[in-house]
Amino acid sequence: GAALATGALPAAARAEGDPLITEIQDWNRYLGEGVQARPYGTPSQFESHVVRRDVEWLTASTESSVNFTPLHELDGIITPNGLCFERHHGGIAEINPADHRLMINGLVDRQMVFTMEDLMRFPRENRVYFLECAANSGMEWRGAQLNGCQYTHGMIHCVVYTGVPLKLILEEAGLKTNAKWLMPEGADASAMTRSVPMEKALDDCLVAFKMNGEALRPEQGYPLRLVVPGWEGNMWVKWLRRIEVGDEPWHHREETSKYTDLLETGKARRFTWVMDPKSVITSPSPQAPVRHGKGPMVISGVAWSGNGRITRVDVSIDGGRNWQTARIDGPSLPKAMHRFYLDIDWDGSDLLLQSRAMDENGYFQPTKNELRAARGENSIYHNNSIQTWYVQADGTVENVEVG
Amino acid sequence: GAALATGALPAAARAEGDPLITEIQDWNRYLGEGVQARPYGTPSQFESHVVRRDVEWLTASTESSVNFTPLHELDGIITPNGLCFERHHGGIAEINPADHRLMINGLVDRQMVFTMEDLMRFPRENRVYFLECAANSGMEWRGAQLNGCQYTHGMIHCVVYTGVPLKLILEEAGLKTNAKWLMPEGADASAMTRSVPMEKALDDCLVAFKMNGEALRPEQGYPLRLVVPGWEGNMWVKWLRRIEVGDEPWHHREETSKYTDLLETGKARRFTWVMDPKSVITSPSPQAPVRHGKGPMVISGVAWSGNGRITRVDVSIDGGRNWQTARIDGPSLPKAMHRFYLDIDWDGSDLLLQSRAMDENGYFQPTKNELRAARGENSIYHNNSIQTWYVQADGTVENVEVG
Amino acid sequence: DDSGKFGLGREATPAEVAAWDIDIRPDGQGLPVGSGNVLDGEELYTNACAVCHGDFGEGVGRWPVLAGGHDTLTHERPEKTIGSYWPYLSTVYDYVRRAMPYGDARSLSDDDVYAITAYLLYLNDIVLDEDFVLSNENFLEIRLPNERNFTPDDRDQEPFYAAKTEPCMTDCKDGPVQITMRARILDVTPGTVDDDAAAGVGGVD
Amino acid sequence: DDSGKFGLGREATPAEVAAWDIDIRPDGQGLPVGSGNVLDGEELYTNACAVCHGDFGEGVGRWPVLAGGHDTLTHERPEKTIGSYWPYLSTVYDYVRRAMPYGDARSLSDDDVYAITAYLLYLNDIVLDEDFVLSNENFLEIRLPNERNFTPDDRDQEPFYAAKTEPCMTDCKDGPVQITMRARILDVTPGTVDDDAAAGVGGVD
Ligand code: HEC
Ligand code: HEC
Ligand SMILES: [Ca+2]
Ligand SMILES: [Ca+2]
Ligand SMILES: [Ca+2]
Ligand SMILES: [Ca+2]
Ligand SMILES: [Ca+2]
Ligand SMILES: [Ca+2]
Ligand SMILES: [Co+2]
Ligand SMILES: [Co+2]
Repeated sequence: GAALATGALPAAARAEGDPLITEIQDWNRYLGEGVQARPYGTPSQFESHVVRRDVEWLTASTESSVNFTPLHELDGIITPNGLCFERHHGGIAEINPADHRLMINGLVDRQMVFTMEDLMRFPRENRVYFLECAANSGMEWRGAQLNGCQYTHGMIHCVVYTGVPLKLILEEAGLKTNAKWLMPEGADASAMTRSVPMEKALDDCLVAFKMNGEALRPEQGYPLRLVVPGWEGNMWVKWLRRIEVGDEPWHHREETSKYTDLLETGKARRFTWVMDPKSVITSPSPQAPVRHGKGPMVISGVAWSGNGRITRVDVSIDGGRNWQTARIDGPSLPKAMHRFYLDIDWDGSDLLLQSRAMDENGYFQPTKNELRAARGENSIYHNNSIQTWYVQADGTVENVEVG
Repeated sequence: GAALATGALPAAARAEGDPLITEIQDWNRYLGEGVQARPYGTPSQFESHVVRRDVEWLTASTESSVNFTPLHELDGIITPNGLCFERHHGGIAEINPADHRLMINGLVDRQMVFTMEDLMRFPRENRVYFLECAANSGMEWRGAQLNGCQYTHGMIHCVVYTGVPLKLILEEAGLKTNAKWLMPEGADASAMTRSVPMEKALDDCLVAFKMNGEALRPEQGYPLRLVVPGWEGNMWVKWLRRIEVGDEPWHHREETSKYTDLLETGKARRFTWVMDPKSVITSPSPQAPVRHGKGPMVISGVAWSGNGRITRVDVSIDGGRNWQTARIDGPSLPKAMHRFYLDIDWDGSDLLLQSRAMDENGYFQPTKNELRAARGENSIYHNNSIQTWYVQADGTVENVEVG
Repeated sequence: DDSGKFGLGREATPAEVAAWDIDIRPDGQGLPVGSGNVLDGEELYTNACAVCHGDFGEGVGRWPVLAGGHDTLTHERPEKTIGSYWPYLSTVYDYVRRAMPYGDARSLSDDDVYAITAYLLYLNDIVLDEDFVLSNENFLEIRLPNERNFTPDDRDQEPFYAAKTEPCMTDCKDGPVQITMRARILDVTPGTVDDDAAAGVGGVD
Repeated sequence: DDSGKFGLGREATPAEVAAWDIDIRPDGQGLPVGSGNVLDGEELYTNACAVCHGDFGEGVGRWPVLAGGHDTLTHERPEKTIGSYWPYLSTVYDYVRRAMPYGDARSLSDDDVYAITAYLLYLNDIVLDEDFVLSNENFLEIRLPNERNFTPDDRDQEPFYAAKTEPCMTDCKDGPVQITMRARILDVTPGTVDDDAAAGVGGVD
């Protein structure tokens, strides 16, 4: 939130009271702006610090770069569209929906072209899904590096998608019997491609045109994006213009040079699609320090898993020695973000905060060292280990690792 | 959506193909804007028609007026914050959260003042609720008047709220045994007040500070609003600064002069709080005509009830003679919007589209004439009768009434 | 009873409660000590209110009407004013004090509000004496004519709700359905008609 | 098989499919007829690529490195290049054709891409002959050295996932937990450090 006053009154004023109460304020007296001053509304001027932020040193150019969702400023499970992190490989394609086409080619009975209007005539679904970049927390493999969950965990968002089940579109073209893989392709300057196994495509993928009720944002692939629930964000091809059907995967750049997970042995895993269970405490966190003293403290965070629902989140305040099961609040939907809370009475001493998510597959988050023991430090992707925040008595919070 | 091309090719081009495909487009070749060009993102330039709109003749000044959610452009159950309809009585109060206070006074053990920071230390909840103005569809009592569901039904939105259960705040002040009513009050220039019975306050009311994950918007009461699930929107006091606890209702202007329902007899109902089951087809609708010819057509709309969940929505294409049960898609949550679809194969003939919602209380929407028979035409509020859209062969859609 | 469960917030000072506790109830709770008469009210009203609400409370343009409308509640266009519709005088005092004059709320003294309220009673033919003085002492003696016409919410008794039957699904009407009214005839949709031409055909209140 | 269930969309023309069907697979599917040699590739590369990727594929500043890095995959800072890491040559052709040069994608002819690909093989010491000509005919003969080092996803075999036991809740560590590393020591958080000073400490790829 914006800077918050403590409400403690200077002694002299105490008898009379807080002038913000005893004196009539302008907003209580004079008219504010009327309706239609803001046909499409934006946040309060006092929330101007709540923005996506990048880390300039990460990339050579902003057109192939990333910025991060300000998780520490958000609550609940829905990410507002304006704050969904961006990851582009050739900048934001600005496409008039009237000029957009979706082609289905390859191992189909009929190679086809659909306009946006054609797609709006198929039956639709609405689903809440998280989208996490496989490189989220990638900068933390070698140790605590960035002070803020926006930077360590902010390559994630969670919105409601409206779209057509990919299955229906594929069936409209007619799949050949040897159709086993798909290659979605973007219309942007990187012409992004990935290989998707047919089983996933026919299971729960959507060809989406809306997020959180309104049209997709340009940064998120307007007018059309592939939704690949629970799987790494790079596969959710934006500005989707073509889907080729084939019998083998393509092994394209984003599934060889990138998005393969190098192990300590020098071998690398490929096609590591699922995003495993993960969580992070969003408040307190380095960008959301504790501004109040001891007493009631809301510990809050988000958890998610590509395997389905989150069944439990445990929170530790002593660096993982003892755990308490947190309260999951709000809708609990498969492959969606979950919001958890632990309400504590803070005694003012140092805390080592951790959260540990479990999913309906029975998987739970490993510690950082467990993950390193299994994979080394060069994997870049799929770092879903337990994060530690060090809360000091003065309320400052730091990204640390513990033994 | 924005104007959509049909994708039909002129005969000459057919052999070669659509130049939008056969020629390399700029967005496929040159870099677009990079990350951080839009720290807080906004919709595509091609969606600039998707805005709240007002009806100027309704009110004498924009500061005490209303505008309407563009329902016909939205899908799913969540309204984006920038498109939530506005209703102000003294314009938009712009309040720095550091300057905001919540006072609890009256029949409590301790009259208290809370800062925003104090409130952020209480346990929180996240809930999806619709908010409908009791005057929604009020212009239609005497007959079909406005051509567009934005105008006839757009005084509604549905978002996820994050807030503190009002019960916890009241308990913190300590309720006296004769505490039976509450009076929430706004900090804006109208100092809005309503009377709320204690039973509701202790049941499911929230003191909310976030909507759809981010801070409330100024138009929606930033930094604090009362959430009164399923009850008329006017009670959801924005810019909430005080709650007085009493033993009797206040009968203030917004529950006497306004928000009382005048019947044909000259008597008027008061304290008609619950918003009864209601629905509207958002597409096709007058602002969303059918641009394609016969064949597959997605009929879609929203339904909601202050009594709880929507259990069923029936759709008629022949003006209410025959009905088919529509598919409810997306989360079905109590006192939240529900999205429904009926996918038909349009034969190109005229349609008289209607939708009829049922809730878990067993209530369903009356026809316009049933409602008039019970109440007359002067009630202004609580018009939840069945809406008819007349779809003609050319795809135009009109607001009509049927016999 | 020293502090709540969480110990959050602080006690309000008496001056703070006094500053914000401005609401009035029908039983007189909240009425400040003070008074004002019709003639002072007329002057205040003429200066601060008449520009919008009209010299006689008749409303200028689309601004609210405050007086008149007696016996119109069963008419096709009922006029709901303080005199014709409002159940309690306390609401007038409370509302004017908290929200009027529009654009300069909280600018009137308590006595000013008594005087204006007295004048609004006079404009509504509820007091007929120009010398009438309204005060916290005689306030509860004034009853508005429409008070008894407000009833509790009994929507659950309306036939379509009371029935709780399954609605008809098939052949619910005899023969094809006829259109009885079209919005296009009286089209007041923004963008299709001049706003002023449309004024007055309906309203949200 | 005349049309799908909904009858939506239309058949793509051959020209349309040809225009967009530009992808290449490791088995050669999609490779256009054509060829190019190392020397032509060098010229094209020097003009269109070297400004970012360096004369020898070593990468300028933070732009990607394309060559070198042999045997670094087990090092603390592995250098993942076409030669050291990529499994298939088809990926080079496909990616350069669809996305490079960055900022002017789709500007190269098929033969240009063959020539540049040949030159990238040369920069990576995979072909040593300056006169080497790469074409759709010999393309599949070239295998990249790291091809065999890619394995399927077997995360489910990792101990913490394979176990599927309930995690420890109480006294999970002996004695108070010690901090072993602090982000503040190497603080590269935006706003706390100069971006250039931080460059290279980590990355999203
Ligand atoms: C600039 C225009 C303007 C002026 C001046 C003004 N009012 Fe109003 N008045 C309004 C508007 C607009 C409303 C309705 C506000 C809303 O939406 O809640 C209103 C509402 C009222 C109402 C309630 C009407 C009803 O039917 O519910 C009363 C009573 C009232 N005004 C009295 C006064 C008095 C007394 C004054 C002077 C002290 C005054 N007004 C000055 C514009 C004005
Ligand atoms: C203006 C800078 C620039 C120029 C010029 C340029 N590139 Fe690139 N190149 C990039 C960037 C940036 C990326 C990474 C893009 C991304 O995020 O996907 C890249 C990626 C690549 C890759 C993949 C690297 C990897 O490790 O995955 C190859 C291969 C490549 N370029 C080849 C070329 C060739 C060949 C040319 C000339 C025809 C060229 N590039 C011109 C900036 C450039
Ligand atoms: Ca009071
Ligand atoms: Ca008028
Ligand atoms: Ca207008
Ligand atoms: Ca192909
Ligand atoms: Ca470099
Ligand atoms: Ca910077
Ligand atoms: Co992966
Ligand atoms: Co009501």
